[in-house]
Amino acid sequence: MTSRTEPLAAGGWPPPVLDPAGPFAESVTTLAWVLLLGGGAVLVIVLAMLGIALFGPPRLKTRLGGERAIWALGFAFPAVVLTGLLIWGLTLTSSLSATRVAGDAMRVKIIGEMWWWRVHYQDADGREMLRDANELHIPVGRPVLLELEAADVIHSFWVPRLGGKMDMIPGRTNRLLIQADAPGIYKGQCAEYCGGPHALMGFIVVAHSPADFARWRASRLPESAGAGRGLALFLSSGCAACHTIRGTPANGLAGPDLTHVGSRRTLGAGILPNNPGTMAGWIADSQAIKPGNRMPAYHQFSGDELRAVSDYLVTLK
Amino acid sequence: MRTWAILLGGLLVWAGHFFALYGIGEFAGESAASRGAVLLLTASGLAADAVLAWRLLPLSRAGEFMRWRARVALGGLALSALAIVWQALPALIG
Amino acid sequence: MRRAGGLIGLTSMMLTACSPPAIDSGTADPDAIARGKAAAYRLGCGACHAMPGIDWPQGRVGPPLAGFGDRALIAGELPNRPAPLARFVRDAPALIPGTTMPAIAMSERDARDIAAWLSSLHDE
Amino acid sequence: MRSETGFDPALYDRFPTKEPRPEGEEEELRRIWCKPKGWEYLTVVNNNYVGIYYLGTAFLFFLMAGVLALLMRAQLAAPMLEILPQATYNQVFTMHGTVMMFLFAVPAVEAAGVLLLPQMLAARDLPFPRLSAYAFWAYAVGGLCFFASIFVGLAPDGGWFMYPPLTSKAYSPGINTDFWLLGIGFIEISAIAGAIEIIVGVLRTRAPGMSLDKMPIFAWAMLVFAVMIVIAFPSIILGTLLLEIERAFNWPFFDAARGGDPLLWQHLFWFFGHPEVYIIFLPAAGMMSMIVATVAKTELVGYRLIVLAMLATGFISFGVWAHHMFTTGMPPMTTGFFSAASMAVSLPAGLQVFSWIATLAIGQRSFNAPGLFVVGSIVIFVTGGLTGVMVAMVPFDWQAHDSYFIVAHLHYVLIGGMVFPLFAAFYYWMPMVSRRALSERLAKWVFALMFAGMNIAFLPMHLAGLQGMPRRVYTYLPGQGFELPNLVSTIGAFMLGLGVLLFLIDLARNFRLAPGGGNAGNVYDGATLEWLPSELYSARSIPVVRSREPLRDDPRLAGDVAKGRHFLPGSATGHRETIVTSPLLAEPQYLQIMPGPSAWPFAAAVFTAGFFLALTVQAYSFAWVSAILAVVSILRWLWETDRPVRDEEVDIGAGIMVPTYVTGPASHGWWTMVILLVVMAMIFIMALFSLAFLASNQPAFWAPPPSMAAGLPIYFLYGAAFLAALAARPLLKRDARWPVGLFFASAFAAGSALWLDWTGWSAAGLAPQASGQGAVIAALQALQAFAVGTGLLMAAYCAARVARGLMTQPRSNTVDLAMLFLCYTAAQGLTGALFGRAIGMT
Repeated sequence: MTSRTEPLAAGGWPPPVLDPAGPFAESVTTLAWVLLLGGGAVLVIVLAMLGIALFGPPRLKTRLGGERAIWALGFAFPAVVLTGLLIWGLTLTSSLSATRVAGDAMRVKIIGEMWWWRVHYQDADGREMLRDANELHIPVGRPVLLELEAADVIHSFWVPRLGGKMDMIPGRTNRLLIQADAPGIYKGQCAEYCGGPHALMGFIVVAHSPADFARWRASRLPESAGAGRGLALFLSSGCAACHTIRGTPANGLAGPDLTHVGSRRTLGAGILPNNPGTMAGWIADSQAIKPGNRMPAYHQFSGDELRAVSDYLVTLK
Repeated sequence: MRTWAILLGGLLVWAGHFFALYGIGEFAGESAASRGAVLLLTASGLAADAVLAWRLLPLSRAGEFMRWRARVALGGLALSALAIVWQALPALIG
Repeated sequence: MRRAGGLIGLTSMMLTACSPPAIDSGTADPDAIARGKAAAYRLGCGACHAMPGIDWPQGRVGPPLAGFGDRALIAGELPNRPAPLARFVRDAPALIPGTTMPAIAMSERDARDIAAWLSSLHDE
Repeated sequence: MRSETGFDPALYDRFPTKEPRPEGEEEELRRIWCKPKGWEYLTVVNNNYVGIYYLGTAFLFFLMAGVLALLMRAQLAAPMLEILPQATYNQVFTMHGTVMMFLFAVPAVEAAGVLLLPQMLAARDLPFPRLSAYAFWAYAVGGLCFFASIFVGLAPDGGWFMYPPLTSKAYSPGINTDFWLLGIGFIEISAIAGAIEIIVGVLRTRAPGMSLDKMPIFAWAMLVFAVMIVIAFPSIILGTLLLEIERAFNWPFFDAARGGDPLLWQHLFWFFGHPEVYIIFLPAAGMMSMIVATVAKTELVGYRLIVLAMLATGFISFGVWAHHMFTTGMPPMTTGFFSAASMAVSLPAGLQVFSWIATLAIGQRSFNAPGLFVVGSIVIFVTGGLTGVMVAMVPFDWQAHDSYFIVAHLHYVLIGGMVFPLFAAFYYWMPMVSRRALSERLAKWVFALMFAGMNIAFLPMHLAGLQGMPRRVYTYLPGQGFELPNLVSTIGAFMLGLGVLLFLIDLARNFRLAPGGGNAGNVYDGATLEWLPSELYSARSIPVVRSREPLRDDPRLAGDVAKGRHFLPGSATGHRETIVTSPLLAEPQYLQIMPGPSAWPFAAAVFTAGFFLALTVQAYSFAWVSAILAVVSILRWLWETDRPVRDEEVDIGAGIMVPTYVTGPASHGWWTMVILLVVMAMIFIMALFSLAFLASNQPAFWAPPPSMAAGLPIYFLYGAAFLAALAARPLLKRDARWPVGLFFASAFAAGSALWLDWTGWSAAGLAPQASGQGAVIAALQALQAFAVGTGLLMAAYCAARVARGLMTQPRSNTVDLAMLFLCYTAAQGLTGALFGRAIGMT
């Protein structure tokens, strides 16, 4: 199992788009390399032509300075290259298109919200099995069909190492296939500007080996609501108006489901590590961390109460 | 008007082809029938380009301006034919 | 477990309280300081504390930590020395019951590194 | 084709004339085209002034949007900085994009057209000088007020693309979004006004003999540019109208929960938005083609191919809009069509680039200021074009879309394709409008800083995009590897800014306004007509054009022109005037008498801007007063035009006689009305598309429309409206009084048809707030109501002119134009009534 804090220290090298972790991203990466290197080569050719036009020997200059050269270099050459690229691009588009793939893919519905993500795992018939937020768990080596929707404005789902992005548009369900071939944590980010703290709307995908995934699934089925002072404070302070903790009276729907919040790796939609300290900081003043998010700062807790609530929440595994 | 029709002939054929294809994609969706329609439209677009080119070809016929007009038009027909073929590819490959 | 850790912490604090400063921040291992800063960032201490050299987050729940090495006391109660500091950052409630700062799971080495880093923070 | 209009080209051989010119002729020209004094600078309409104002204002917006860019780069220099708070940053990036695209790029090239075209075509002025003045003032007043919104925190913050639902009332309740929607409103009006002016100017006011194949390439570029505006802008006009109506009156065009669709906006926006890029690029490419030939001291290689490339770009750029929507879940075949068209549009660009390279190859190498910017532009633009091909590949776009890779791509395209050419143009044409040229020595520094800064700023953004950095983010978290590329980008951006600052210093030191007379002259040895010696009336006489580069091919031409040995050496009628020529071969057809300075275009512009701004801040009574005053000002300005003329035929030089007044399809007024109707038709067509789009995407919300048969009285009334308007024209020819009543009859018939249509829909249970279908149907009716209302106003205007005896001519252009408009109104209404019933018919 990878370290729980890894997603916040990814480092950015190699660039995730060029460092695929699954077959869907990988075929695009191949294309990206060809395009980047081929584009670079064409740029060099054009610059060489420009150089010849300016500094070259008169013989070459004359050959460059006529309509025949313009047709050859400006039309025929790109026409040949682009025909090849277009055929490749169309073939790839078709093979990656989630509208045509069904099979044994695992199905998850993800709903974009300002500025976090609802995650609803579904069984093969599309029935909802369990709810989570801001974190997607998948088994390695198996395609996952994401059904992407939006609750408010347009968002866009993007995990560069697992596949391209797909918009989440109110009134529509878009489909995207992702797959990870190695266990690990893959960082994602909302790619469509959605107002306010759009910049801080991240999330993570956690890929497990099949056995680990089964274990994770099993751990999710019993609802470990816990009890005690933390829960009492949670219920009496208005948290329950927006958040659900199944097995307790807390059933608010505006914010993320917290039934298993303690097991999440991040807080605030993929931006903070999750531990009692960051949980307390988030509850007391999330606006200092993610300005503009929909959760108000809870200044009314005493230190002791704040600790009780955050200690309680991180036990919700 | 005639001059503009000649100058823009190929490009007008392109435009007709493209927007017909978009209309099929947007309003009829993907099916064997719409793929067939795309290919049919492509064949007629290419035929139209060929006819237009055929009518322009004796270049030396007339004065300076008309020769210029015909040569621009022929370039437009070449571009149009290539773009039309490209636009048919999604129906073959997609 | 937690209570036991707290007791050990208290005992060691009493022991060190009488002796001269064990480690002066100036002599602390620069690697430890760097590791401490990274650990503090990795653990998200910024969710509550503004920390020098860490752009984000800059939480406003707890006190800012700039110049921490110059302060006499930790949380106004404990002598500001690396050893008790290391214990405090790991399990604050055990040392100061009723504090807002929760216990945070981290390795002992992380705790020592963070303490070293905090002790190295001086006002300009 | 020997002759287009029956004009005998052998008559051209009479020029240059040999006889001495009469005394005082030049003085009279100078008196007619005199310099403004004091407050008259607000009422000038001469392109030499309006063009400079226009270009200066556009450049001011470039500087202000550039400052916004530097603020953003400062904020992004390191992770999680708070130089610009989140809300401010979101306004700043929205304004940067909006101002650069709408207030800088389009107006700047349009301004260049206004400034350069009359000189290049050797016309005295553009055909509608007052329209140019109106377009400029509406833009300047409205644009500056719009920009000011950022200083009070009311600037729009939904991105320059303004996607609903983020910009709908629910998620953007403030007036910030309204500032955008209405602020863009008058810029659209201004752009369309300018485009109409440019189309008619290029096609009808060229110097005699300047057939299409001898036209300067810049004029070709501006022609294609203006036609593209006429086709593309209606889409955004309709889009902004619908979104503003949704916000103000809750009609759910874009609300998926009520049968609207957010994607409809994206189609409407990008159908404008992508051609927009080429709208900006083509005029700049036209400048490049002009400059590159002069710099290389040779003729332009591949003139014909460049004309072809521009025409092709004009077409194919309308087939690429959905490549901004590859990630919206369109089916693969449809994305394939757009991918193919996106590839196709790169071919004309290739032709142009290699034409420039070919020209440089056969010419002489010279790295003067325009030469440097030309070469720099080619390098940058090619780079942007190559990344453009990459993102045209659908699977790659799924990764690159909305990431910093796109930010890099679009800045390479726009800076290489527009900003650098514009700077080349500044250096190149400055001697035409200033008494001193700009400094060549400083230019090297300006270029070096701008070129290096540009690349340092934008090259690393490709990497940031591949690292996963999304666009439009006010900050980013540390530890993702974004720090270094962003810091480098910020440094580059400030270098670029420094280069522009240096340019400003040079401008302040050397720019001395000299419209007409006393300019620095033909510094770079240009071969086209704008380098003729010129005054406020442009060239003294209008030369016969026999080649593409007349000044190079006929070294004596400049002298002959200055001595008045060509067409129209003085004023034939004692008014401002220019020769109207035929569209293909530019044979002289008639003499157009032009309106002079007037305060009314200025007043109309101020009230137009006032109307939109008052609507934005919800000062409704002030808005309506402004609207009425704007209409009154426009009518007042028109009232002075279309007057009977003293001389029916005049000598325009060498004994060639032309009429001074022409009606019907040959007149420039007729052309203008037809173009305006194309604009209206495009708006209406986009509305019809909206209806079909919603029907196809939201069928669950579709109510059965009223039956086709029930619409029979409507069709009949519209038919009657059409015929009444059509009949008025020949009848007015016989009796200049009562048939004007037919215009009223036409408008009333159309109005009754509209009322019947609307009652039919209401009876079918359709309400505008209830569903997307109801909203679009109501919007179609509103568009039709606007046309009917305008038609009624035109009828009343004609009646007023009849009453005042201003239609003494057997036929009058005013009558023609009213006839055209009312016929169009009837046709539009009929189309709408049929289409609305056909969509969703069971």
